[in-house]
Amino acid sequence: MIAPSSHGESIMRYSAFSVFLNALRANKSWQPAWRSPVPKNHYDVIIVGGGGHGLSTAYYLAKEFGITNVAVLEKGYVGSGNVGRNTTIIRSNYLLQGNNPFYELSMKLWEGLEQDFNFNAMVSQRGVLNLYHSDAQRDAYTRRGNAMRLHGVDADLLDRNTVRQMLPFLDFDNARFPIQGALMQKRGGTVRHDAVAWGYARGADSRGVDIIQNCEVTGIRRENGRVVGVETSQGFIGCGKLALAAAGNSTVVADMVDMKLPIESHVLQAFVSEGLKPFIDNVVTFGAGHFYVSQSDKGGLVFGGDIDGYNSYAQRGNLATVEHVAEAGVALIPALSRVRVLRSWGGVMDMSMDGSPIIDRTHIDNLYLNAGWCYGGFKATPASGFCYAHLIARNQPHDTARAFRLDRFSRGRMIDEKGVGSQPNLH
Amino acid sequence: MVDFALLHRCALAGARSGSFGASSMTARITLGALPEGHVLQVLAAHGSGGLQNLIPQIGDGAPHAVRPYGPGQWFVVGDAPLSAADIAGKATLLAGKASIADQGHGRVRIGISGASVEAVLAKGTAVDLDRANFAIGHSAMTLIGHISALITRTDVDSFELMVLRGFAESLWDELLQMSLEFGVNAKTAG
Amino acid sequence: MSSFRLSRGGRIDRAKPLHFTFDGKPMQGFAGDTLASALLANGRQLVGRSFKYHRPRGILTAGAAEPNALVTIGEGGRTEANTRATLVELYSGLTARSQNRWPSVDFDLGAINSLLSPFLGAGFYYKTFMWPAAFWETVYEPIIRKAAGLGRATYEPDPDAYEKCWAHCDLLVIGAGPAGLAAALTAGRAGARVILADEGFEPGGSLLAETAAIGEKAADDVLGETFAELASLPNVRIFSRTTVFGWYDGNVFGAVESVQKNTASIDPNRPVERLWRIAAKHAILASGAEERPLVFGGNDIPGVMMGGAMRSYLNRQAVAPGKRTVIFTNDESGYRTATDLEAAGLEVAAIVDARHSAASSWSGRAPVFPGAVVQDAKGGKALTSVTVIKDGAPVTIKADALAMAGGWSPIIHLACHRGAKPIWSDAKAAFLAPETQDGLTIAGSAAGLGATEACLADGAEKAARALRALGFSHASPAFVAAIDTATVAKPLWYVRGAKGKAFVDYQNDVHLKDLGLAVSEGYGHVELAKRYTTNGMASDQGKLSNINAIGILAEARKVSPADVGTTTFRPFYTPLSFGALTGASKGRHFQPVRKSPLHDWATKNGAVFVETGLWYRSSWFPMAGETKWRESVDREVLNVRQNAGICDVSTLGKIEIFGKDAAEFLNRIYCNAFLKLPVGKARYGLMLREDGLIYDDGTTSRLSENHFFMTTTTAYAAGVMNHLEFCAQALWPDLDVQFASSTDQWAQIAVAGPKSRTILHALVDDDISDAAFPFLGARQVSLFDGKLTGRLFRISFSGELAYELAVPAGYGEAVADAIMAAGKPHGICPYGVEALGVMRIEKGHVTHSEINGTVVPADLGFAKMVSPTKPDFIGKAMLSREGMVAQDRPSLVGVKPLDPATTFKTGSHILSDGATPSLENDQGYVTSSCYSPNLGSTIGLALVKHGPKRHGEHVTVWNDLRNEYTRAVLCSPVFFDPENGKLHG
Amino acid sequence: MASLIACPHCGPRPKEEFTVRGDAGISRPAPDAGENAWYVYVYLRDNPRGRHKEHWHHTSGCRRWLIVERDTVTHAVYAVVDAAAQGETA
Repeated sequence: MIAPSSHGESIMRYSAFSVFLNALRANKSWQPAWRSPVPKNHYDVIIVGGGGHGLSTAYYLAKEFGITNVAVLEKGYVGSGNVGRNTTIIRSNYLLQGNNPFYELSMKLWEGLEQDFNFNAMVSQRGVLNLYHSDAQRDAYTRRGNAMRLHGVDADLLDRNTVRQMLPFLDFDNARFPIQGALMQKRGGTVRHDAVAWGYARGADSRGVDIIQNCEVTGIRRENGRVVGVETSQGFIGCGKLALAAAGNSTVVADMVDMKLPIESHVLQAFVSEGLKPFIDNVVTFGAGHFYVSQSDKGGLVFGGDIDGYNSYAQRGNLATVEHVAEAGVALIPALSRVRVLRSWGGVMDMSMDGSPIIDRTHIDNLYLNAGWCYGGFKATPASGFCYAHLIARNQPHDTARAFRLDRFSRGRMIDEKGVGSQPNLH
Repeated sequence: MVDFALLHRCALAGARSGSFGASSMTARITLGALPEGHVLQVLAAHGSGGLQNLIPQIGDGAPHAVRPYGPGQWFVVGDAPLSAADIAGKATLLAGKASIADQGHGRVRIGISGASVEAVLAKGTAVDLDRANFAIGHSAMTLIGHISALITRTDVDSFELMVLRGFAESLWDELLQMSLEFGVNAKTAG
Repeated sequence: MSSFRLSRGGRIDRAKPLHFTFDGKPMQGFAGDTLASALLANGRQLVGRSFKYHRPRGILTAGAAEPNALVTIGEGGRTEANTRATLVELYSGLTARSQNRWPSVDFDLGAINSLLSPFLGAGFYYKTFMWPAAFWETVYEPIIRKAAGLGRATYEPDPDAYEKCWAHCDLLVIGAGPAGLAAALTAGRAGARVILADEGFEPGGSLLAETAAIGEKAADDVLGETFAELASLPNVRIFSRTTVFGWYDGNVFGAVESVQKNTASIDPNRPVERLWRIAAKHAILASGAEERPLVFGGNDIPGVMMGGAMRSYLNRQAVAPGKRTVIFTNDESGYRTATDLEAAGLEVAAIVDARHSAASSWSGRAPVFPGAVVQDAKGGKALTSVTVIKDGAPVTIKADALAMAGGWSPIIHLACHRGAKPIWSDAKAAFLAPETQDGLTIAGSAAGLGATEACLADGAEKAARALRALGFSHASPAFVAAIDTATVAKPLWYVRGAKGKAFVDYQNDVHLKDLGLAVSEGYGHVELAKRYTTNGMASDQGKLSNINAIGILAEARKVSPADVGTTTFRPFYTPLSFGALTGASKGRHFQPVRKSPLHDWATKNGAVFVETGLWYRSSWFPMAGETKWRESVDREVLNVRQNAGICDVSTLGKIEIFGKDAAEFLNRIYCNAFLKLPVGKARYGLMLREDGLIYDDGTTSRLSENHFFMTTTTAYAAGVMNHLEFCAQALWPDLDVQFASSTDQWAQIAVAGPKSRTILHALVDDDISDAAFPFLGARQVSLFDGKLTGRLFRISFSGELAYELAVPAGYGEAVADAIMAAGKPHGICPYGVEALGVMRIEKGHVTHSEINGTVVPADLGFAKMVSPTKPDFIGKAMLSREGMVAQDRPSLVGVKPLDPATTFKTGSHILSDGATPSLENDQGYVTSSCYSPNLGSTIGLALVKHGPKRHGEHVTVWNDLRNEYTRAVLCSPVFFDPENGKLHG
Repeated sequence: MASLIACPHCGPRPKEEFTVRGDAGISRPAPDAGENAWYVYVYLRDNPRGRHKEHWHHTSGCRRWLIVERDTVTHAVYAVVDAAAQGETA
């Protein structure tokens, strides 16, 4: 039951049996899922950002590369950024060569994640359907589905009748833009988002990583062109390597070393309805408006739409966008009309200039950058951490993240799935 | 030369006419397709200065014929159709100072009136139509629901909406829907 | 007591009985009842089951915070799950059903979960269900998901209408309780435009249940007089049944009005709900305060109720909460409840006052136990007794009702929607919001006041202050100043030593120990505790539970509630229907329809339409006997190439460009040259983005020296117009150039085919011989002996001798008819966008299938169009980047099957002959494809690495999605008439 | 911001009437400014927390491009001016 950990403390391995035993002890023996250490003076690696990507990076640094003298600095609480405020969808239905293998690596990691870090994040491969409503959309999905299959990723093109059999309550008969079919990835689905942060935090902590909450980085100290540490709300902390993983605020942190990024921060709203008995089994995206939906294990319909469209760090959005999303929702599923929306919130997205992320070294030798996730960051969490850890440990990009370079814009090697160019609010 | 009758098809020829909605008489709305006469979009040339006095000269002199909708931009409207030659003549009047784009077929005017007209239009536009804020003769280009339109107050309880021809039927339908609670008499030109 | 309805009193109309059903059982209430009060009056306390443990639950509150009494109301498409019985205005014909129970709310098998509760503590699921891995999705999760949710939504479409409105005011007053009424009256008298919004069906808030006098007057009289005056003021609008749910930027408030939620006979002319966006110069938030539950064992047993709710049911609806009530209080409120109960002739068994200095002013009959607590409530589906710890010893008191009065929390949600953080006040023992923010002031008990007089004064004073700031210099308070005499409860976050489960979040079944577990496992941060235990995440969003959870976390962490802080208040204040947010934009009205001026002409000619954005375009024109679309399209294509055809291209974007710098402007907008385009000529133009990639294409004609006419693609018409305006206004404001969109002004008709000129001769007065009007001619023409003026362009998308004729839209149909008549002897036919597509693929002409935002001109064979000499144009600078000139960029080629009997589809990928399918081996993809009746085979355009160098290469066209693998050859993208002989016809 | 923008030509209008383009604090380099200047213009952004200027187009109104200066944290709007007339205030 008790697994030794690298730093002499012990953590309880979670299992049905442990739940049973603890229940018999009136649940009084549970230990903290991770420690709350006082920061050391110096770490081999400091990761800025205790969200999904920062924590998974720390986890894989320790687990895959044996680098355990690592601190994750989080200005709020663990998982207080976008990992705790997204719509929990995972998928690897990407089109372009730079993206597709990376997101598939992520999907493979999701598939073994819970046993790997001994935390049930409720990875649920319920199937993701992207509906199409025109020949042009069908053709675009044909191209995408075939690109997926070229990489061995599952993809199916469903016709209208098949979709209708699966989801008879979508509007097939009275729609402004009738559904013609769907591209489906069966292995796509949802994950309990907070649990991802907690699972990685617990896994990293048990391998010796210090997770330091309420520790805001306020400056980056440099000597001789190298980073030597960070000024924080808990004092100066030295480091051998500094790794940024603060999506949403990447440009703010990069500004500390006068680095401009091809990124804007935009607010993306998300929503949840009141809890309902099982209503919709898959993740479904509307192809004729901005709307996507899935149902959580608690019964809430979790849904969202497009970004609000203006730069914002406010984690809250606009009523017009709320209405826009609801209109699209009812256009897709007329029965939603009487369902009540419980809550809306906003996340701050690192919107990059081509809609794809950056995992790269920077002009400063020991400063690393993980940024620009747009609204695709959650599904990327495992692969992002895995590849970023590789980059930090080996100083070489991981093969599957080779395209996510910072210089791709100046070189004219953009990875633009939507083809809309350097206007972030269109990605 | 083939036989040709210059038949004009009204943009709202296929729109619904008749009485709809509540039976109320006091708050009732009247919706009507206005004559597809002339609509001239006038655009001031760069640096041509104030043209406020010049623009009315190309109009027909009717009240509210000139409708500014932005800096150096006006619509000049009237019930009588103008030929290409008529418009060319007016363009001469503005030569060097402003250009005219003929929108007589591209924009359609709808009249809407009744005691509840402000309440109906508030379902579509965010412009504050209170009379203190939006006096008779005032115009504004705005969204009505999902459709752009130029809205002009022509009387205490009367407005004119000018909309792109392709959206005219959709806007008509929306106005009908918005008026149902007060009752509406709708009459297309055809 | 067979009925719990008192024989007199209340604000119900006993002359208006209303009949409804609960779980199929007929019941009766009166006008003025809520569903909750009517259920209570009928003796129905047990109305629902909790989420996790399926505990029997009764009605706890009388308002929006209700966590327990959630029912499903309505039938068919009007079914509404999770409806708070406390907010439903009763009407005849209402049907309500309990939820989350099987087989019935009285006997629910799900209650077995309660026995397993030691194993189902907070976060138990994160620790288990992981082995074997495959079992999660096949076994565990289906069970968990089946248990999900409370109510069941319908799959039927909603038959009712919704709408949205804008409203504007100087002062929005949120809440029509004492502070709100006083604020509205103050503003109304000052002549301001006022909107007073209240969620109830009767304005008045706490005054509706107030039995104490206000000064010299009865509360009811104050309410009546104030309301009458407000109603008489034309500048005051009173929105009852209207919940303000969110405060947004620009001082816009979202509100939802229940228009027809109180009737079974819906008038189809009116919406059932109306969404308001209220643009207010200032707002007074007078949303009141929420009473806090007390956390002790069995505090969820039906019969346990908030004290204020009890008062509300008693005084508003004349409903008794029970026969024998125990009051558990730690402030004065409990005594007011006791007073009202005794005044109604009901027995109060005891007043258990957690404070040691119990109220000395109590003059009622009930005994007071100072310094005592209720440790446990007992009973199963109904309360039977309570265990009180009095002087350190347990005492059992029989009771069927228990009032909880744990103090008051100001309702500050809206004030915190735009980023303000609640601030803990030790003095008020509550979280308060900043009293004034830009555009919003909090008044009354929402600002932490207690006494009614003080709330009236506060609302009036704050409204007067706000109005003076808005320029209403004479605004003065409508009520006199008053000191707040109310005392503040000393927080009692939980009762120690409870035997039963002590619930904090009722609906989600989060109890005291769950929060303790969260702290000991490191989830003690208020946000982590919420996420780990689900406290505050239920449909009431923690309105009752959050404050106690914060107190409990604070004690467990040994810090102040100020250090714990709150979770973020976010919209919506109460849940909001999709219907209200959607308004009328649903079904076929989801988006407006845009119709071509030739729509009816196309209909008349039998067109099948296809949606292109908001437009409907004619797709093909089936003739009698044609059963498959391909038959029609093949015929149309062949006929155009042999004779002539007519096609509606009115949906193309059309822009008039004026100004003496128009030519210079176009020269900067397009990558190819436009400065010297002669008058009377059209030119194909390629428009790049600043990053060098192609944005859109189209032809632009010079009609006179300073007047150009641009066409864009249908899809990019709006975007191009915005782009032109951006360049003219923001980049080059010194250029003299103006734009007018004339898309809707012109009906534009393509006439294509070898006989097109002959046909047009019959219409056009001018000389259109090849010499007089050569390829790319563009000019105004006279038609029908001068009856009409149009614009004629000799341009061709089909590769045939072709023209586009633009005529004023209203004459489009007449002209199209005339062309058909003139063309009839020459075999003209109408053709749609499908045939158009076939002919452009045959000619290798690109559309947005190829211009997909990732191609530069050279990729499409347009390298020569990029002017090497122009000093500047949009996109020039970035075109020379390494990746933009790389040799292996996917470039345009044609592709056709080796065996004409085989076929392929758009979206297929291209693999080199014999290559293993993999992303690494991916050579490109088919961007467009069709069956070419002229070539007798499928043909396609493709973007392929090194494309133009690979003509003649055999490849596999790989469409694994359809198990279609076609051997094909890459070739020139021009399949038909490569010498353009027909074009110049 | 964003719920209502006070167009200097039309008055306060809802966000739905506008199209947002993005950063207005950057100016288009000279054609021969060099690759790096163009890279900076097309791709790099200040993206400040706080005061920020953005291009908004009053698409469903006067069709003018505006420069909206506002705060990206509080969403307070400081000024709205016509893009062709920078320096004038709303």
